[in-house]
Amino acid sequence: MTETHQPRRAGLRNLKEQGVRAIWFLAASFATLTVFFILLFLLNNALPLFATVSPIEFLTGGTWNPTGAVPSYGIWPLIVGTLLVTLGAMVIAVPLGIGSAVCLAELAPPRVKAVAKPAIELLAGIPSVVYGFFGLIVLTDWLRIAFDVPSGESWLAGSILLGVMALPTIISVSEDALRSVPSSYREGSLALGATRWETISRVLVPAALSGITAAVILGMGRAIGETMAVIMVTGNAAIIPDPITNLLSPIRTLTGTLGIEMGEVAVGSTHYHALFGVAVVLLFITLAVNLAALWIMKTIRAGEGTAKKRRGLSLRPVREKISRAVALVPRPLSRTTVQHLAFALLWAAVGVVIAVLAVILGYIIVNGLPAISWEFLTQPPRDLGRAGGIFPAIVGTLYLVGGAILIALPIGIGAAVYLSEYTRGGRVTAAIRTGIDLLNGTPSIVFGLFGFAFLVIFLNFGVSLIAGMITLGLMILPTIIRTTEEALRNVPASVREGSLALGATRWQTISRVVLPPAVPGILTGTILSIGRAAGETAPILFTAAVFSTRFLPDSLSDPVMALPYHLYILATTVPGAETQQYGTALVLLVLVVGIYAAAIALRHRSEKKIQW
Amino acid sequence: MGNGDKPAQPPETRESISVAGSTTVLPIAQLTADLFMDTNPKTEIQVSGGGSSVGIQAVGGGTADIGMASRDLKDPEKTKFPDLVSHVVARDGIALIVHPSNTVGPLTIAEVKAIYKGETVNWNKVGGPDETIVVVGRDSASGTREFFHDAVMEKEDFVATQLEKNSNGAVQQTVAQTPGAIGYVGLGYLDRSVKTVPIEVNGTPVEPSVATVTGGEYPIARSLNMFTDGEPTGVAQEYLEFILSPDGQRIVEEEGFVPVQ
Amino acid sequence: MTENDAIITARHLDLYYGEHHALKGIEVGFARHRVTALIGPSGCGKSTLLRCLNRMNDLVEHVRIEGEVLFDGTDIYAPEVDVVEIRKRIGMVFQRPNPFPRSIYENVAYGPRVHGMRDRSTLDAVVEKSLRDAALWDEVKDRLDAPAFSLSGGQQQRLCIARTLAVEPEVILMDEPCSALDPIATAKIEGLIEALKTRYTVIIVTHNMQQAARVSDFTGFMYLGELVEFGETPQVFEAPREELTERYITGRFG
Amino acid sequence: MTENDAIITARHLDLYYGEHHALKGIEVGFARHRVTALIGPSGCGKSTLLRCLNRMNDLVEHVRIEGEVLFDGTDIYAPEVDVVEIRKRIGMVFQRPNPFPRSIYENVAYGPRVHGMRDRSTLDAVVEKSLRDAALWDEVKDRLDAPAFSLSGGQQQRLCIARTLAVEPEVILMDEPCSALDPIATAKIEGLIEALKTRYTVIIVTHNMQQAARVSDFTGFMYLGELVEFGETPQVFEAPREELTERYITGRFG
Ligand SMILES: Nc1ncnc2c1ncn2[C@@H]1O[C@H](COP(=O)(O)OP(=O)(O)OP(=O)(O)O)[C@@H](O)[C@H]1O
Ligand SMILES: Nc1ncnc2c1ncn2[C@@H]1O[C@H](COP(=O)(O)OP(=O)(O)OP(=O)(O)O)[C@@H](O)[C@H]1O
Ligand SMILES: [Mg+2]
Ligand SMILES: [Mg+2]
Ligand SMILES: O=P([O-])([O-])[O-]
Repeated sequence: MTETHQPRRAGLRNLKEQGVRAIWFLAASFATLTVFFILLFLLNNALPLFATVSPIEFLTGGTWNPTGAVPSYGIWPLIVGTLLVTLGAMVIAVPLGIGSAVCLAELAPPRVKAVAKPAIELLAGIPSVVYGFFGLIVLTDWLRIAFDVPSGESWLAGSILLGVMALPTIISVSEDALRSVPSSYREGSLALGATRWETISRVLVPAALSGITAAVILGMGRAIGETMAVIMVTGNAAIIPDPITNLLSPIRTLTGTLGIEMGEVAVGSTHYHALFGVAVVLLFITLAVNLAALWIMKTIRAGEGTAKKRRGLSLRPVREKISRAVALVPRPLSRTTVQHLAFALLWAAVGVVIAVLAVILGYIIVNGLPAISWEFLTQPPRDLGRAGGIFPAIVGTLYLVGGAILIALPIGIGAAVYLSEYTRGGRVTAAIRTGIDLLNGTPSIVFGLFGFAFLVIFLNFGVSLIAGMITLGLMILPTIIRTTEEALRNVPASVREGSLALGATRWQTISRVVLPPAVPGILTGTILSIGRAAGETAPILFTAAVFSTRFLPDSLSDPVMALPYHLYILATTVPGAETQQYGTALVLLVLVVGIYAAAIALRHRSEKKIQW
Repeated sequence: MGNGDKPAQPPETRESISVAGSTTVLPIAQLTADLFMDTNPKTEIQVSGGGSSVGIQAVGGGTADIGMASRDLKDPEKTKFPDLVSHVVARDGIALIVHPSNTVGPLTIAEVKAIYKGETVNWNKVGGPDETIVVVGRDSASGTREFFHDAVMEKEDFVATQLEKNSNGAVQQTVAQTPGAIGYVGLGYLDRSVKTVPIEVNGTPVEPSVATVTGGEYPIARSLNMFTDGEPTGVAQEYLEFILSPDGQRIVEEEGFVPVQ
Repeated sequence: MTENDAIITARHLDLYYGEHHALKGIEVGFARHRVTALIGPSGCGKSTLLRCLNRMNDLVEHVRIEGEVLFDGTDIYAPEVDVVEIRKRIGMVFQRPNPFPRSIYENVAYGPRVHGMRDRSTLDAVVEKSLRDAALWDEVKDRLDAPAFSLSGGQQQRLCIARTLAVEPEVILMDEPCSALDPIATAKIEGLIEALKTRYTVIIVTHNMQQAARVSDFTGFMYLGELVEFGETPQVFEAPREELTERYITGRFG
Repeated sequence: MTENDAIITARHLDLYYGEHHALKGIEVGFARHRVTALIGPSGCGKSTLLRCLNRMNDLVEHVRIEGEVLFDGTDIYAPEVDVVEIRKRIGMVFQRPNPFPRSIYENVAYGPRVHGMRDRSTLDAVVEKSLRDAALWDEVKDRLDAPAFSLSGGQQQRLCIARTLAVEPEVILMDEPCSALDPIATAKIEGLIEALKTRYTVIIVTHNMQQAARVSDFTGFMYLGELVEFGETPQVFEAPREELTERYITGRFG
């Protein structure tokens, strides 16, 4: 046998392999660099504030009144407001969310589940302005009458709305966690003569606890970072509720403050810098939540027993407590009665969630349909949007989203490929991963602010399509990375080994046998991102959106109309455009929900098609 | 956006200018721009909101041709952009509004101030029904609020519990659905969903209206500005001239603002 | 064997997974305090039959069952039957060890707890006894609080057996309990089965004919959903009545 | 056997997974055009040794390898060696069939394509020949475009063998290729191994001692990371030199 080594070919091949790897590494690092860059940029813009106000005063001051005769820049009430609204949202969303997830994963017959799960996930597709709009007009009024208070704009209104907005995340992620508990646990428990409820409460939920925690924290991230809906329903009074438990007190959040004031503040003034200070604090709070989440999940996983070593600090007592709480069994009741009660509650949770969805959708559809006409869909607006149509806004939204995807998709897929195929550990990878997690938790208003300060002002792009695309692109990047990674991870290792064992290179393996079956998963992620980008207002508020144009943009430096922004302006600035408001809300809803429905259908199909 | 993509443009390039800034001035700018473009089909005027500061920043930084503001330049802005030229395009009366069911009569400026300071907390103290007052105002960056802060509050602080809204429309919406609410908005936002409160000046109630502002009787009014970087030229100049022409000022009046010519 | 000796009897048992007719007219009695092995090629319905006996197939969608399964004379598919009770009395051990993600102690205590045992010292006693009966006590007595996953595969499988013993079932169903184990662990489990049969009825599914021959008193050979042959183990292996059985046993099949 | 007959030779081979010393001073030569079986209890390092031979262990984290593996006289762990080339020449078949989620044809054509074969008719010929050699051609020739997952487990495993043959390796490593299969499919694969050894060197890991005895020319018995005994199969099974081997083979182990 002759020596078949061909050093030159092998050398070239290795060079190519190294090159490909380097590109993906760069893509993966991008996310982390972006986070640090955003943080530094915001910090840098916030620093001049401290010439006037000391950091302590800024953080602990009780009054936010930057335009008073004696301006004061205390954000303590805003911090408290943010935390209270989030807390309230979690009190509403966690029991409903976990209950629904358990019900969907364990109780719902397949047919019910096939309808209910996508329906609930559609809640995630409703743009936040639409929620805000609904909250402003329906929810606050209902609260005012129901509780007989002067105004319904309150902490409670904000929490209800944010709770509903966090539900889809919590339900969807918890349900996945429950579904991925091996069915052997379920069988093992039932075979011992445990009832279904005992199996759920004592085995399945505890086994899924780390996933459920992740779900709750992701939901919490969404609540903390939400801007537009909060602005519209919390009243925005920068006060700490008195007493602190006064749910009906108005309240103001950090995000709300940014959303309201950023556009109006004189660039370079102390107030301007103070708002960057607010953004930094907001970012740090979300970072803290995210890091805490990561830590908690790690600890729970470590405690699950698969890990080799026990940690000094264990969450075990907490877990035991939780599982005991879940299994709150008043002894006198028989096991079957307990099960009936528990199941009734679980079903009720799903019922409430579906009812909320139905009410919101129904309200907008009923009021929006009269506005829909051929003209409305194909003409530019006239008379401030009180007549004419919203065609440029539809097209503008599609442009923005298209651009964002073009920017985020290659980077996102590259990063995911790097993370899932080229690395398994190490510090750099951990840093990259944390960066992506943090980017994922960054509130959209912070992206908006960054886009405004960096792209629009610093790089002097102006309010333009390109600034909006980049801002939205950054915002959806983590979603694309995560779903792609997930899709890649679902490709069994045996397939990779099979290819490598045939003498394929790593990149050949990735491009020929790993990526193709992951395409449906990647598409799902992309579509979800499109839905998210299409429905977001905060990031384009200061970067890309124009109130009205007759023509479509003909270069990337033109600003565009966009549906969520149009709705926001119609709802808050143009009197006498109610019909068009609802019409725009309906079109936006149909667009986003349509995109989500496509994603859900796609996932369903691919789940059926590819079975390993 | 390289300079090499010129050939891709259609031969009859539209001349385009952009206008950005205060949402208060936006309706005037948008509606006059619509009419202007109808008569000058080769021009395009893009109007965007963002707020007074965005407008000033945009025109000063060169990303917009005209900046709109419902306030005057502030000191940092004056130093940063010394070349900005102001054009007053309209005047705006600021009306106090309450829920249509509210029976309160005319208020003096002092009474309004007391309400906004939080000293008066029930409508029955000022001749209205026995109902808690819900104070609705604008956000701390708003030009309208700043003006109100000077003209009515005499620079004293607002009550901390006031609900803050970031647009005239949002104030109007909230007042329209809250029986105990009081708010302030530009004249353009008055409609049947809310009720105006006349201001008592020297013992006589004055309704906020174009006539009373023009006549100088209504006390709470301000000017609305458009800024250019240096003296305007080209389309910007034509457009500003159009706003100040009788046609333009008719629109100003139709939208509920007070013409300046 | 007369029906009286049988603790579980299947009569005209048919099972369909949707359209697929997976069990065809099964007639069989499983002898009390004996070990019965079910053998047959992959997909012949061994697991399906086993899972019918404690109604584990209830969990499967689109499954339709006809006929009767009598347990001590009562049809376990009758409407008024408490399935939870049935599963308590007829325990099951699965192909892959499936301990819960908890401590060794908690795994064994799970069943008794679920059935209402609260007292710590009683629980301790039950856990010890079950682990002893499963021949695992000596290996784990010093680390009852260690996670169950820290055990080796064979130990985990014995833990699962201990867990089943702790609820004091009358019958233990085992679905290829050794297929994930190495020969040494397998030998341990086989010894254990031998020991268990004085007090329990054991029904075991296996791919491994040597294993069936070693551990069982009765053997059933299944093929394409039918129970082709059933009899005492020596007879089935040494003098099968059916040609199919013989061909399968001698490996001349297919 | 002298070293000259050996196509692959391991010298002082030690392997560590982190702290865990999984292979201890392995010295062995695998004979060209013969079937060598590796047996031993679970966790003794059979798979690890096998995966050392085509550097599949490179994919595992924290793995450290000392010593040499000579393939035709070159150390495959030498820095200048092209690992892709090594894997092409030393193919591998895994425990569970792992076809790619593509058509039958594409699965077999994958290797040749990756190695630069473009011409359709040449590919067709290679695919047919490989499927014939894997004794699968007749069963699939009419549905080469069907997805590989539509095949039964045993067919899938033969497809994986065909896929390996298509890149014309010199050595085929098989890690418990039959453990997921029923006896009938197992018999087919065993026949195939017999046929392959005229042209290929086969090294097979198995749990099943009967299988090792049936298919192999040489047998290695491993225990706790050491190669305890290595020799011609009849000798190892009938007259083992080591007591440990004898106890394992006769099942009196542990
Ligand atoms: N949940 C199910 N849905 C549909 N068909 C099923 C299901 N479970 C099993 N089957 C089918 O029923 C038949 C009998 O399956 P079963 O699992 O009982 O076989 P088995 O003898 O246990 O096989 P093995 O030895 O592989 O475990 C097979 O054809 C199988 O494909
Ligand atoms: N990736 C890994 N990381 C750490 N330890 C490993 C890894 N793979 C195997 N081991 C350990 O190395 C030892 C040998 O494993 P190996 O898989 O080679 O055994 P085996 O003989 O093939 O066993 P089996 O018959 O169960 O397949 C075992 O103790 C195993 O736990
Ligand atoms: Mg089975
Ligand atoms: Mg192995
Ligand atoms: O005119 P403002 O919107 O800034 O109040």
